[in-house]
Amino acid sequence: MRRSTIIVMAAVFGLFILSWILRSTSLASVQEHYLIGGLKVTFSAFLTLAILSFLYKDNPFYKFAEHLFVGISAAFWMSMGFWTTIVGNLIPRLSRSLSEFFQVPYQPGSYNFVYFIPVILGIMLLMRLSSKYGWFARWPLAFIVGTFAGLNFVRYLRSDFVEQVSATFVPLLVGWQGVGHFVSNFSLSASGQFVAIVGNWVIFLGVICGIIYFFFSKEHKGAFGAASRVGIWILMITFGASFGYTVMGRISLLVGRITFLFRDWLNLIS
Amino acid sequence: MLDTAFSIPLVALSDIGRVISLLVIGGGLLWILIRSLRAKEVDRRIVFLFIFIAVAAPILFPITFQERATLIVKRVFDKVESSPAGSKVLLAFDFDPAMAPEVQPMADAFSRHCLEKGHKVIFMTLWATGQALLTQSLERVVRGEYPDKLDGVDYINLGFKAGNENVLNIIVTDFRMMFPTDVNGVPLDSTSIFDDVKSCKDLDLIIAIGGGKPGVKEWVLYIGDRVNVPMAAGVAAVVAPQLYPYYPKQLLGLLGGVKGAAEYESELVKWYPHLKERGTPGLRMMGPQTLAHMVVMAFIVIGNISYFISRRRERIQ
Amino acid sequence: MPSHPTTSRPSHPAMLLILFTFFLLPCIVLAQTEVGQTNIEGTPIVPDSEQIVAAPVTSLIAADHKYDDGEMIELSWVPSIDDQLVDGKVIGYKVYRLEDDGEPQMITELAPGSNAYNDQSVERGKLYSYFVSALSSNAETPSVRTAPIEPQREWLNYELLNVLIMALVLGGAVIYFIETARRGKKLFVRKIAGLEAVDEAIGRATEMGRPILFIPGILDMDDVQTLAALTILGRIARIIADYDTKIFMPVSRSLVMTAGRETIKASYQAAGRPDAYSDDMVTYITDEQFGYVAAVDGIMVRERPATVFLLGAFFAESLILAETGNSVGAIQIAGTARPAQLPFFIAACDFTLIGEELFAASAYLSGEPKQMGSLKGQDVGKAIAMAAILIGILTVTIGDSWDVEWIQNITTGLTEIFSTK
Amino acid sequence: MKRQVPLIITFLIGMIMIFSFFIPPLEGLEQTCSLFFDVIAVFAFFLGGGNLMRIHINKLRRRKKDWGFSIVTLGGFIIMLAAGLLKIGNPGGIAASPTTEGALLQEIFTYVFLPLQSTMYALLAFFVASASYRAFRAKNREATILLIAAFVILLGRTPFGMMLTAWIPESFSVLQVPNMAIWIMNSPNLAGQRAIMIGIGLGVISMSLRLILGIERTYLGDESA
Repeated sequence: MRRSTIIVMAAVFGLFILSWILRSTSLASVQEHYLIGGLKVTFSAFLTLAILSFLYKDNPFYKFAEHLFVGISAAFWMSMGFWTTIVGNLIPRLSRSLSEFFQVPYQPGSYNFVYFIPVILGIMLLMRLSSKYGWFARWPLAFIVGTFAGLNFVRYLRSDFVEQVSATFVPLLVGWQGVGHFVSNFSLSASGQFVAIVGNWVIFLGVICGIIYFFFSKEHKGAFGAASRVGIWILMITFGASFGYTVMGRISLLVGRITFLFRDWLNLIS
Repeated sequence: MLDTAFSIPLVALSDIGRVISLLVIGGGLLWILIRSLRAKEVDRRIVFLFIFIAVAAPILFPITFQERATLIVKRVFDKVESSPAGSKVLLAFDFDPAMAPEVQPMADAFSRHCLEKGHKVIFMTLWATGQALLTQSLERVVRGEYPDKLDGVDYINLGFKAGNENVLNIIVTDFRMMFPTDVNGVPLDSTSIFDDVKSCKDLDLIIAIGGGKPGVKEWVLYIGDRVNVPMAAGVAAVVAPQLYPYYPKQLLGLLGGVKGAAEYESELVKWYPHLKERGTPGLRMMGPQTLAHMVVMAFIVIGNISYFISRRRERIQ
Repeated sequence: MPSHPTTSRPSHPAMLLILFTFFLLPCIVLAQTEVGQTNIEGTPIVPDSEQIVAAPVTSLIAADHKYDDGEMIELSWVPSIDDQLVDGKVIGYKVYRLEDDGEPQMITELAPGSNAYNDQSVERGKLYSYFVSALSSNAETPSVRTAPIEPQREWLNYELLNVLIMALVLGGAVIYFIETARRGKKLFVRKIAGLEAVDEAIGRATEMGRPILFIPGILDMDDVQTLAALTILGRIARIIADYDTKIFMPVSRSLVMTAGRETIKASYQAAGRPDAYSDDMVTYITDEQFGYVAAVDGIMVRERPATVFLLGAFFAESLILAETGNSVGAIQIAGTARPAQLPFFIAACDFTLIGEELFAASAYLSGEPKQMGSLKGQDVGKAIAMAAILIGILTVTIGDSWDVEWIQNITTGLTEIFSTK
Repeated sequence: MKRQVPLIITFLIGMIMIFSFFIPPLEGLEQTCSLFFDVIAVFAFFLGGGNLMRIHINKLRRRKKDWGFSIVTLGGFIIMLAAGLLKIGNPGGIAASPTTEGALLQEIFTYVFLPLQSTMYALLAFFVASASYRAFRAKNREATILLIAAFVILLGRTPFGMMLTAWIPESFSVLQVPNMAIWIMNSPNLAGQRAIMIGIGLGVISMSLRLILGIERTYLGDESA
């Protein structure tokens, strides 16, 4: 390790220990375990800053945070899955004594033996860890793919195809009251006929041209090509709108983090 | 509580702070613009720094704006408001800590509104990381602010189950098959809130709060379209545009991002003024949001200016 | 269920078939299902004179819930005339049930103003009859009893018949064109911009001697986008094996790791270079979205790939990955069917497969008949959608503006076919 | 055995799932399959944990680059796993929810997991800005359209949009920026989203069908294995 690296590391650690001491003293009047309380907040702040430091460039602090994150998150998912599904849903159906051990209400049933099937499939999945019997893992894989292919087939058909088609049946003339009325009111309110009618025309043409853009088996030229070009424009408006709409959400995440640093760690705001 | 003698210089201080930060941001942008006019790109780290300042400054020196509920938000509010007391409302907390700053304000507003109205609330989540958040927010909002509401009677926490949309696929016909007990191991049969609730069909309103997958889309696909129960949603801004096709037929209303939350909060404090003291995080967040928005827009403009200038130079050469 | 008048004249025989099956069959089925009507013999209990007596509920009907496995009976009634908000005598209702003519048992208590209840605690093969009591502060007035009714099991959910028919039509079209293509008929697929660049992008990595990074999204094997990404991976890995470039694929699901290894291994074998394959090419990181992103970002800045493929289901990480990839100077080819992330890919990557293009890409790359055929089948679906939208919009417009009844009927019919609630 | 059985399983399960959607008596079967899947999904988490251990132990053993950090990963993994599976420090004992306040799992979640995850997510705010500066340029007609739409929505979501165009009379209110933003969301955005949705829907449908019928089988690897 280079000397400058060691100096930087030492300085950072020094600062965080200082922050720990300061934070603990300020917590001393409120908390019993103020030393631990101070350490927890300081460590959180350290991790927050370690990730943010990646914006400058890759560094050992980021690497530390990254590797810690990977380890902790994998274990978190395992623990939650074990307690909620294995203990919560499987054991009550399989064994009375285990149910008593884990203190979950046993659910007797004459067909409960079928719940051994997922256990067997699950164990086959774990065989993937062995290189010799790894191919057993294809069975549960096939089960999962089959389940979701089936589920998705009907649900997408219904909600994203069938329902969307009928939702597009919009009138191209909304309560037509003559040209004078049409061109005199450009408001977004219910009385603004122009906006409503143009909006529906845009929906009509937009959906049709958009679908034409996704037509793969016909060459996009001539009138078809023109429609497909309009389609991509509509898609671009959609993407632009999505982007604009999203920026705000992304900013709020940073607001959350900075608020944590200023309030919980540095005590700058209340 | 601050003394009046103290608060005057503090107000002045935050005013000065606001002015200084605006000057820093404005001046900096001008500097970047001038650099761009000379066809020099700025390093992305400088862009990062600007966003940081634009967000941090209004947090230190708060700026607030007024909000008014738009129709798509108002419809959700009106539905909760007009349902008779005792209606069974399901609140799905399908988000993780990362998304929480954006959608937690909505979740809090929905919880408060439902409890104020005397609805019976069922909490659940499809995200493993959501359960820990759900625990925290029940502790804070439900047990902290409404201590007289009873677990199992006025509200219940079903917690998390693994399986994503599969969980929905089961509770659409039977809650107890998926959730034999609530999160604390209490059998559903022994709770009065589940007395005449067998499946999602028996609910009066479903509000899904989310932003990822599984999220609101899965709720619409697996529950909303299958049962005749009105459904509303609060989502992270990023997914709101793609949920618009579901409104108003499949979703009665939609809160998109912090702005949606701020609009809902403004409506909520208008009807229930005492909720104002409990905090309006959505409204408060609009300050930093607005400033950061302006910076992002400025960057788009500057980026394009520098693009056109460099293109013209190329053409001349 | 509104019956469909005969005034509409669908021109296509398929349409006629759809209309027939969808409207006529349910009517027949509806006519057959039994409804337990109010039994006139029921006599109300005569109460004491001091008691506050509320009038009983009337028109109590018990009916089998349609299209289920015999799990529910629906009760509906007209509330008591004394059930009013102000000065109403009724404080609630009790629902009683008699199982196989046994003793009445209260099954639920409802608030004033209620006029319906779904009994879901019934079993097939038993007869149930019901009565509802109006409660006043100190008395109960039962209604007449319904005739016994048995919950029915239905074998087909006719409410979803239109979806079933659509499934058959679309499925049939896909299978038909796959068969056509297999028999050797050449099918056309339009150019997909992003894919033209695949060869070049791989070539670039080879020239620069830097690795290729393949990110298959963050969802599991249960998402079709992941499967589409793996199919494309199969083609890409084949080219990579030929070029002898390094490929690296960090994944966030262990099943995807399994499948990814199988896929790449198969491609290397097909290219005749099984020795060049190693399991290290595909690594599992963590199931946690941002833990995965943190690690992949780290990999990007440390390995500095020349080419990055971001194909599959992406969420918030899309822009984090794409911007980091851009900052290390990689050529990036992205594709997802998540509309929310497309703008970021379009902005930050060099080429983007938009939505369905991701699914079409594997067909385009492979040129296999089965894939081409299914693309053609999908286009049939699009044609159906477009035709329906066109007719629907025209008839809605004409029907609304000029009040032509038979045109309005076409609209209603079409809406029925394309809606499920 | 290695290839045929998986294909048969996919076909059978897929068909059950499709038909149970239309045939009420099969609903129970569909739900049992769903529950099976949930259990298998948990085993997949375990497989993930196993793989993680294997990869990092390998790295340690072979002293690969940055092997020291593998200790961090393994340490974090083992501590969290113990905290979670043994419910260490859970005030409610074995019956309580694993995320009860005060449990070690919940503590690590709040003070380690949460800051890491939310900060990683918050990086997006920075990348949105750098992408706006670098990538949102009017290079061609498509990019220009995207840019304009994004700009109008951005402006419409801030109070400045209102301030700038408040002078526009009510009868032209669609030209006020916030209203323009709403109109874009409700009309062209909706149209585009719907077109994408229908396309993807069909893509999913045909892909699912190919999987169920065993036409698509890349995910199983190729014939030879």
